[in-house]
Amino acid sequence: MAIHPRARDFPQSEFLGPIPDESEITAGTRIVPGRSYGFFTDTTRCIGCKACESACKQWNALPADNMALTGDSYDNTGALSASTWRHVSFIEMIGSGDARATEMAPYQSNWLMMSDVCKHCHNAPCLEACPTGALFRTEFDTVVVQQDICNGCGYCVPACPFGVVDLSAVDGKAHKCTLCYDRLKGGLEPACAKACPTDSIQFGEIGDLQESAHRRVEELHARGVSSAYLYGAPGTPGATGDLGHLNAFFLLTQRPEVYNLPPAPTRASRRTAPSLLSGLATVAGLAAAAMVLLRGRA
Amino acid sequence: MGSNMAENHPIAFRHVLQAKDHGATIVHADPRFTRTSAMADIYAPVRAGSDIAFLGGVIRYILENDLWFRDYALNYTNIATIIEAGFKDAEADGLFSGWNDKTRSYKVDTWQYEGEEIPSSLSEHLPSTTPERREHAKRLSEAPPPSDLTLQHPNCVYQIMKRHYARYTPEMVERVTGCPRDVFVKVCEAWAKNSGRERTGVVCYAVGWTHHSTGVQMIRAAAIIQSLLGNVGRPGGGIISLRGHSTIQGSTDVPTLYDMLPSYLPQPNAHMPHATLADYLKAETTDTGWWHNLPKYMVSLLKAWYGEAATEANQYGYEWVPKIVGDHSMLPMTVAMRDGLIRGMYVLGQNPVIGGSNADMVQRALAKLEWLVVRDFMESDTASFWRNGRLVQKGELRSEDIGTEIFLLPSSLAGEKPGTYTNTHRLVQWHDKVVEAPGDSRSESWFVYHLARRLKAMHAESTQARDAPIQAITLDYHLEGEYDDPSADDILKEMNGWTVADRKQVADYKALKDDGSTACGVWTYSGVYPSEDHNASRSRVPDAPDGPGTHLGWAFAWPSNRRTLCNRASADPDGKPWSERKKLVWWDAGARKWIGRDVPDFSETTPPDYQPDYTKKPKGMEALDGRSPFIMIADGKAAVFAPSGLKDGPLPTHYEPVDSPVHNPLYAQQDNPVVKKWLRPDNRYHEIGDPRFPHVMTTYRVTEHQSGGGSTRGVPILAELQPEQFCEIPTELAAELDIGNTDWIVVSTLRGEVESKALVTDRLRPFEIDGKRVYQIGMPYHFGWQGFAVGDVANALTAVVADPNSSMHENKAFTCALRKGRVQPGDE
Amino acid sequence: MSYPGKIDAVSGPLDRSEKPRSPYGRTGDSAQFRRVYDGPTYYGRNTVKPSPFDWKIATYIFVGGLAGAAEIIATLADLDGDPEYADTVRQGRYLALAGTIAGPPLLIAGLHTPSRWFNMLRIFRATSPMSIGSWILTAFGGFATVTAAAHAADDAGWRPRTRFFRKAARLMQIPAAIAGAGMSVYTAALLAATSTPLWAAAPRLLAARFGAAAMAAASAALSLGARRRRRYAAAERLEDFFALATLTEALIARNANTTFREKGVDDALHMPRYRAAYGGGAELLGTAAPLGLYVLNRLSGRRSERLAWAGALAAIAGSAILRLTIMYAGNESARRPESYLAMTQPGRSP
Amino acid sequence: MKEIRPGIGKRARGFLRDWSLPRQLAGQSSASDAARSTQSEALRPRLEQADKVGTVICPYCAVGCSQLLYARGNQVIHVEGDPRSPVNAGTLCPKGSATAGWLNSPLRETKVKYRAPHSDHWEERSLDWAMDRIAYLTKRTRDETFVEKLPDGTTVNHTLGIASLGGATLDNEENYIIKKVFGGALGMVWIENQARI
Repeated sequence: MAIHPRARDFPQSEFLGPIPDESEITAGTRIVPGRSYGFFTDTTRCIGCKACESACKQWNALPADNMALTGDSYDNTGALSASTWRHVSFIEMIGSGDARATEMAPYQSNWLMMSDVCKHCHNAPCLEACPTGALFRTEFDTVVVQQDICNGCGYCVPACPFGVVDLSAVDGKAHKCTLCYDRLKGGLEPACAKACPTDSIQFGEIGDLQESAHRRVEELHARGVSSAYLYGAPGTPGATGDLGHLNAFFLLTQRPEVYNLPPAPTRASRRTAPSLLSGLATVAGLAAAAMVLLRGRA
Repeated sequence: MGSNMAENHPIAFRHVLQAKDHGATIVHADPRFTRTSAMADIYAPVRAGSDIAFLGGVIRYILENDLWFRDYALNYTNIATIIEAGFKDAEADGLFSGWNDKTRSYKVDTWQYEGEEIPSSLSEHLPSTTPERREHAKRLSEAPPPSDLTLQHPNCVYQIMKRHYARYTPEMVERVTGCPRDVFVKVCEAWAKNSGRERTGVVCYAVGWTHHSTGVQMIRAAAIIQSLLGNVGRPGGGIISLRGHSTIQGSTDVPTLYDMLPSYLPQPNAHMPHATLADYLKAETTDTGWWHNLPKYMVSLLKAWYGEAATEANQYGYEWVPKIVGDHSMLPMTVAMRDGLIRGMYVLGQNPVIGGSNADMVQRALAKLEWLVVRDFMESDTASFWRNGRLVQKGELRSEDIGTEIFLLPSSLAGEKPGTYTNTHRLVQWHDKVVEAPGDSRSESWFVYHLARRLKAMHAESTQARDAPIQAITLDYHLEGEYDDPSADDILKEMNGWTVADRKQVADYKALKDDGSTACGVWTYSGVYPSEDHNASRSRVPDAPDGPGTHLGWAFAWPSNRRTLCNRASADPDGKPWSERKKLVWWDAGARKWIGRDVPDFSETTPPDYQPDYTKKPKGMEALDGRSPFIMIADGKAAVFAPSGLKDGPLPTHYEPVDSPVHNPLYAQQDNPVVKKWLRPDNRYHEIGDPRFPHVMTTYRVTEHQSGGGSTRGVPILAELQPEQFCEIPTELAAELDIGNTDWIVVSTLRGEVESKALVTDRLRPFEIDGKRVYQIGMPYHFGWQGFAVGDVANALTAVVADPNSSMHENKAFTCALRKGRVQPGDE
Repeated sequence: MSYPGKIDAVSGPLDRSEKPRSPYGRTGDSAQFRRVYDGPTYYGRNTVKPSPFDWKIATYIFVGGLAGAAEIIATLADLDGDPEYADTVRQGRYLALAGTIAGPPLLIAGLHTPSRWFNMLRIFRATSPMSIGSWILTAFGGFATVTAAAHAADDAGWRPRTRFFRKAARLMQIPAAIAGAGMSVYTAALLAATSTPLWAAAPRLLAARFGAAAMAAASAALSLGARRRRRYAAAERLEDFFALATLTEALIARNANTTFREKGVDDALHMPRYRAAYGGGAELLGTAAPLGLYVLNRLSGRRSERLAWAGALAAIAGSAILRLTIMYAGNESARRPESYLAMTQPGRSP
Repeated sequence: MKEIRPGIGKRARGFLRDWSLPRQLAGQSSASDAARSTQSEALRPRLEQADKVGTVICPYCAVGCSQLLYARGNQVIHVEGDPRSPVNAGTLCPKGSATAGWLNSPLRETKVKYRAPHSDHWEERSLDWAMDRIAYLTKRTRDETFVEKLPDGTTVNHTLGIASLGGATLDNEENYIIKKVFGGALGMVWIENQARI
């Protein structure tokens, strides 16, 4: 693997601070406010090493929160939570008895692993639900909970169509992946994507990522992995129900439910107006009826 | 094969995936379907311990179908060489000629080249592993190896190999390994295809091969295949040993090992003709090949150690170097401790009560010590065995009965001390000191240095001969910082070597002399600190994307910053690259020297058509022709047939693990005939197919933890990723025993009993071995009682038993019993 | 929506019937019905997270709805002008006031960082029913308080100018009633605009139902108030309306149940505890019983005081139980991946 | 961490400073700009607080990934992949990613612990005392067990009474000095490390 030529500009062993615009070396992209950034998680490259989980917790100083064997394959994390912002799911599909798979598709097959994360939806239901403005869209087109604002109302939790946001029992605030907002501000690639040994998690400008993701799908199809498809890119499963595209999107080889992803999630806020209006209409109707029924004899 | 690379070396696997992107085929042969298997194009399930049967099958497939790379193998290996007429192959009995049933060892005369004696390339450079020699035999400096390039001679290596592996048919492979024959053949096809001028293939192995009583021969088998296919010394080729600890390669090169002095010089041995330095040099110096330089390295080492006290008159202090009297490796060390021979012990960043075989015996052994010094960053399982260890918890040991005086000294970690690691690719990489270690934490260098200073002071007045080496040993290092740390730069400089007269750093090992005028601690590392202010291990310049890709500016690879060993083989016999695509090093006819993208691994100016003039009795490199890339081997050729150096045969032969569920389907000989066993009441082995122990167990690591586990079990965010001990059990076996997922189970052997939760999985499968259904189960060995992620000690199940060549234990394949439930007090 | 290429259908290890220990579905579920979604799940783990809302928010929904609807009815009664409604107007306005006083503490107690409650007023987000609601509550609280205060001042005989306070109350009750309408339904929108299956499956019906239930409960409460003050004519008219509102609620509930079933989100409602609360509490006690009692009362010719009380109290209790059940069963539905995955099948999404 | 509850005045001022409504009315988007808080405005990666950054090599497996260690004062604030390394190009596995967690492990020992024979507890001792005691024990055991010649007269100059285990997790320089002093000076032959396990 070629190293970015700019790496040669830093031959020293000791530094005084981070390498400027390090993400250009690690992710091939210079981070500029005003542009859209996200993750492309290619499950076919995932080896389930959980470097993303570890790097995320280490960077974001998140505590360990589950010290027990689940028995669910190698997944001892279970789900995304207030203190787990990357979660690798493991799905064993090798079959049993004589049905054990013998065909090994190129790249990941028969034991699926996927690093799940906040999707940073284009129309983010959590953000739209947040009544305080704690959840907001940053200058990098990512969705972040501002910890100095959040009052723990918890409404973003059920709003999320992917079960990502969670309230912390420790500090009473909502937490989720920030796409390393602080790192982006310093020109650094998000911790998980930087750590990912096999580039299963790729960070970049969303347009570039979508383009390379489509190329990857075509390449996999050409190699015989006809089941590969994108989840969360425009016009694909996941990018449904007015959510727009997902800034963190995925390449999958099995139906979304296998990875615990909804095939056609929706933007929660699109139910606000119909609900409110039909409720008001009912009340108005009943009020009109009341005017009649309550008419006094005076 | 023999490696779960994606799990245990994820970043190395990064490069595998990149190769995949460029069209490589990934094959994973393993008893378990692992995270590596999930990424493979072909997954070949093999029963643990049956690898030689599998690899032997591959060799047969290559030879029978004539798929080997003829231009390469004929020139660069000893495939055409003729072996002594008396050589008898391992037929049905499974034993080669020279077997002595009484001593249970081989005499290797008949394995030699016809009429010639071949010294071993291993650290004991004697031709035989027994000190006997064939005085009548010629030496390689007197005549070229006898060979038949037509390969018709019945005793040429090619014919011997063909006969030897004839029985390793795909059907036999399936019978022994359990791997379906069609899958096996697919592997053979894929492997053989990646050979020739345009293509190469690489084998990655790890302790899945070394942890066997036949481990060395497993790796040999891979070496034979790679040599036949022309996959050694070429880009994208080779046999990659994926090692397990940060500087485990360094601790082999700079050995804290009993049988070697730095850089593969043999430790003087009381049972070898090593009485004096002259004897030692005579016995160990090979006439031909690079090892002819051995005296320069040995004398320079002694000068580095004993400084001015090392003089020609006192054999440069040679007799102060302790002689070994047998196997002093970790396994017999355990036994010797248990038997009270060893009284004091230093444990330096290791956790033997978790990582050591027969872990209960290790604990009992530690309890017999008079004193024990443990240096670690936390209270490791080893440091706390007397307090809350497995045996104390079980009530089999009581604190008050343990008379060991124990010290736990906190140690500093990477980033808190400067120094180098040598990683798996021989890359010597410097790490900076950035912060001061907390409290009383100190480096190992500090500990040893200050201990030595105290001992020197205590012995300063002594006139006893035995104390002379303590007085003589040099400790000329600058002290740095608040705590008087010996300078790591100074130590590395000593390892690099200098000229004694003016203390000038030597540029590389070619500058070393055998007359006491140079001092050098580690000859292979010479060049890492070639001048006073140039520390090559600290260079941090990668190649540009359009550069050669060998990254010679990144750290230092020993020897001579060479990235690919034996890279003369990357050029054809005439010195031209095999192909444009696989170009690395080549002969520049104009400049009359070897050049290329890597540092050439050959005599710089020896042309490809060079032939030794045997009338002059050439020595060293002059005795090797221009087509001998394997310069560390006496004849310069890859030894597909190993005439010397191995205790268990010149060709890899399948023997069953010591604990095996079946009789060896290939030979009458069941297990390795020269295997090292320590049969005693606390270290019993299982009978063949013992019905009490029907299952095959393998131990392993997972991504989330490191070895004995302290460094990960003590880190909360890693501990939670694999929080408890578990045992992987195939679904079919679980159903038979009514074991549900996460139920408690007990695994037992004659060594011990271990409980854990069950992880019922389809990724493990039943094998049909020689007509018998055999279940493979597995358990990681990381867990112990200290830290955040705790669990029972898998190594309580394993036995002290070892490979005869390397003294490596056999923890990857043994038999066991399995039942539902938990360990009851008073069991066993 | 389709997935290109070959996707393993529900087979092999995904099939629960063949592999009882399969990690892909929860076992031991006693549900007797056929699930709409029978495909793979991830070890039975939830796909979305349940809300952290509990009885405090559910009670607020009930109280807020009651207050809002009470304000509406009081306003209508006031506008009608029949002096028979004097007590009803006062009670309605005070009930609304009581609701605005009880509501915020319930809401603040429901926050997990209650010291920052004021951030609810930091921003206005039209996409967030909770933000909308915060402002509605603020507005309603303001108008209802002023209305009630003016009413109290008028009752106390404070008359700086000609019936100033009465006029002020009359004026302020209009925006208060409009906000009251918001109060009675926004909470349904708040639940509907989530990914919780039971809440999101029928957004329109949920709000209509909450609105009707609020109107029913408020009219029931005010009818009781009228009866206590022996305003029988007012009480009977309120009871007529209360019956209509309850009937409306019952019809909406029927539709909602059908939708729940069709969308496959009603697993939770089949759990014994929620079946009892929902069927027995919200439906039977909240709608069937009051309607039955009302009809009985009407058929009996002369309305029985006891039956009227019983019916009204049943409706109020049922209305509260409805909110609690929807709250908790909703949270439970979020824990059930089958419910959410059923709801998010292509073409089924709300 | 101790939470200090701000006073009402401070909270009110904070609310006004972060109040989005005016900004929203001025036309900023309620989803993004108007909602941005003071903290978000000032946010920077903590790597920028480092006053010393060094290149280190991952202490776990043998792949030799290069890392940058960021420290402020004597405190390790983070360790992450070195983007320059041809080995890992900035990436790290889960263990490597948690290197800072190892250095800062809550289980780290910083004082010498001593357990007397047959004792049931640790005692804290000074490093100097421990070193003196270890030197004494080393000398005593060596003196008691040193063999100069075997019965057959072969010079061996070794002791079988002391063993040393470990090295694969240490530095080359440390291994060198261990082998040199333990082997070359003390005559120990039981010197082993993880390379054989």
